[in-house]
Amino acid sequence: MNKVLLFAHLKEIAGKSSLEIDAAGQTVQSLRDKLVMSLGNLDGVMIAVNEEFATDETIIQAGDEIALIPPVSGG
Amino acid sequence: MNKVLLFAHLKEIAGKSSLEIDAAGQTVQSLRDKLVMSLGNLDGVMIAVNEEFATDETIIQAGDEIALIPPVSGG
Amino acid sequence: MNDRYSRQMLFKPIGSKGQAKIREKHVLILGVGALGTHTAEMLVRAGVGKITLIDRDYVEMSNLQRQHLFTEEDAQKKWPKAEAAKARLQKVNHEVEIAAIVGHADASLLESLLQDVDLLMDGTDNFETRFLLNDLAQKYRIPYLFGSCVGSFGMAFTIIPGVTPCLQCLLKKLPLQGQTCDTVGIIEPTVQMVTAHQGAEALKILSGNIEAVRKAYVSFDLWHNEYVSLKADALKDSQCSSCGYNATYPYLQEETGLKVAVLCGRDTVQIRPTATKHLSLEDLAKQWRSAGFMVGGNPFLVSVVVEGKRMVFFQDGRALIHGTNHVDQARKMYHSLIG
Amino acid sequence: MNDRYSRQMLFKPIGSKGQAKIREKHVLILGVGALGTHTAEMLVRAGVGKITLIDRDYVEMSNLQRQHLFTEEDAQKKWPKAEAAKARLQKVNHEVEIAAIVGHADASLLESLLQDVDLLMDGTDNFETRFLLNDLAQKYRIPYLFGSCVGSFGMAFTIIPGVTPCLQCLLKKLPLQGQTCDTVGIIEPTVQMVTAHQGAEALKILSGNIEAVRKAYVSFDLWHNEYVSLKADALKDSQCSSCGYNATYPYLQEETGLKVAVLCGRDTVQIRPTATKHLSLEDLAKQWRSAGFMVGGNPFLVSVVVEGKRMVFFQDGRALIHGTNHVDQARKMYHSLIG
Repeated sequence: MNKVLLFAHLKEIAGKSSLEIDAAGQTVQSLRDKLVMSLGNLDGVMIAVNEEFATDETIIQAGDEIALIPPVSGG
Repeated sequence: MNKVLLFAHLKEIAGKSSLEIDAAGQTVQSLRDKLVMSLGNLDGVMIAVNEEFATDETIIQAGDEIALIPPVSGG
Repeated sequence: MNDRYSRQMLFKPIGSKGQAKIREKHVLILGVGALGTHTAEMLVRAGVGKITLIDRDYVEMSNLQRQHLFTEEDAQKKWPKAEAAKARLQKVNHEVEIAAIVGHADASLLESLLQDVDLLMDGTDNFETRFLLNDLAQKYRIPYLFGSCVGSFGMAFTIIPGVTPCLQCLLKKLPLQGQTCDTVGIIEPTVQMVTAHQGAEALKILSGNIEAVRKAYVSFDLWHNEYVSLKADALKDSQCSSCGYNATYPYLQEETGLKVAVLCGRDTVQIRPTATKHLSLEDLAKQWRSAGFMVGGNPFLVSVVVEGKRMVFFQDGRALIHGTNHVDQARKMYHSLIG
Repeated sequence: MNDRYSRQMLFKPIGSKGQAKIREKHVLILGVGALGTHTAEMLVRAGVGKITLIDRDYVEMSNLQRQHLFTEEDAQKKWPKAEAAKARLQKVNHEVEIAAIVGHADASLLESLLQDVDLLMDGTDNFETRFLLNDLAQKYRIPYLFGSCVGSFGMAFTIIPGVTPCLQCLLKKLPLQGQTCDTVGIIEPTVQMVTAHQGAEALKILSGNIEAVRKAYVSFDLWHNEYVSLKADALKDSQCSSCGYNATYPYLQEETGLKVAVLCGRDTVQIRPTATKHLSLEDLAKQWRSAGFMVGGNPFLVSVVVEGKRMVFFQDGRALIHGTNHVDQARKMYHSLIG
């Protein structure tokens, strides 16, 4: 299984701070495509795997911790 | 082995940000007594094991990550 | 030893040598809102040589909750933010040279100012301007301290040209539909948390401690007690159009940036982003309703009324702002709603 | 909706209900230095009902580098910190009631003030006063937001009576020989980082979001890019003399706290801690030398000259401050050297 930490408005959409899903063997891109159904538009949302930003081609392993960081524009 | 993160002036005394030592099987108290030789007075320094503050009786396991947090008084 | 900086000079990594370096530096702060007022105050108290403050806006009552330096009187007088900040800062430290520019920061204005600038600080509220800053940082090889926040959530990243990935590497393209302080609010500690990171990085760079610079991207949520520090090296893209081998600095080209046009005789301003965007009108409508605005629309557009002005957004990012001929006001309303 | 707090009310967990609660609350800030000025400004901008500021000190030039609210004029006039802060804060928000107390905060003064206080904020520079605050928090069941910092290192912890461990549980006894801003310096972003945490916790508590309170002890180093969040539950001690079943609140007893005596005819003040301490004179001498002070001594005592005054420290924590009859000045010098 994989823990997916959600930040900013993604918490509200999901109604919780993190998700538990099984993404082992998938690329970051395919995870992104899959999460769009539950989390809505993920354009520009940065994805980190094990505290490191990952490219879309990165393959996720079992147990990897994932974080979704949406850019916010306030300042 | 155990990684020991050092904060505040302990970094300067040690000349680095962390130590690698083998403390498996020891209590926090005996680790404290041992580190006094290299780090000087550790009165009041709080010791955390795996991101949790530990009592002096806590027994350290191999691989546990330890942090030494000295109280500082500035404000 | 100058007593006023003594506590900063006692800090070993700075010392008297680092303080002398800080004293010679010029920092440009773009945007004098929440982030900009906090970082400006820190730098002026720290004794930097010169700061240039740029902001097109004036002080309003709703700013006071999170924007330091400003008082009720500034809001009553609708004083320009850059000037109000300067007036306060000179009372705090007359030794620092402060230039205040009240106006819209476009590529040509910024390029004319960068000659002797040592550091770019992000105090802006929209990604159009951040991508512009990012390109300038790369073209002129100036470190750029990115920061942003809404609600209790914020982020900070230090961009060193030639060393770290740039904003374009991280985000690939201009994000639209970011949450803004005008739609989901903000608490002041979030601002402080971002500027604590930006400020420490600024002191490292200005005092010549470049090796101490943070390599990781910081993201936190103060309300939910979360803090992550994320390595970003893997995203550095040698083909990046802003920082790659064949960089073209796309946001410095005349044709990029928001296109703003006053529609004659209609009391309306039209705004469109250069690159076509795909807004989710449904998500926008939901967000704005939840922020208490009047929202209407159909599958092709969404309309929203804010402060008596009606705005219509299309899926491609284009917007019509009705009831005004003022380009700056229209631009401000656009950014306040979709970032 | 009051426009001035609109962005804070748009933040969902606060909303208009939370804002109304904040508006009714009274916060006591002990110490109006670096931490105290930052948290006071946040609370006043946030629209808290009332704050009480207590500080015995006046503004000096060396404060301006990190203590917000103060100007060069305040330092030139040697204005009391509590009054200088109040004057500035009232210009920022006249709606907030601000009480300024210029004086030494001992147990009896503090107990007389606590009737309607909802929150205690730590802005002090020494652990004597922190342990006093900690006992008061427990006795009167008032949340207490601990914070401290030096250099680029800082920490914050939220103490909720009956729920979390207290300061005594964490530290067991009064630490002596802490590093201070006068010996190892401080940079302003460190202050902001502590007050960002204290401030967010304050807003949670004041707005009735107690369940959002941070349970972990935060410790960070901004220069070394470190941040740890440490669970503290294991240290809650049911036998604790401050928060246990048979609490005696030791720091509220007359006989605790620093003993200060003017030695007649000798132009000297003697200070001694109640509980005997075991100072490492060698470590102290090393630290002070490295801070640039003139240091002498022998195996039984160490002497140091700061600002023309000679101080002698003994191993048990006792000190003689020569060249003054002023109790407050002596106390300040004592804390500035050993915390």
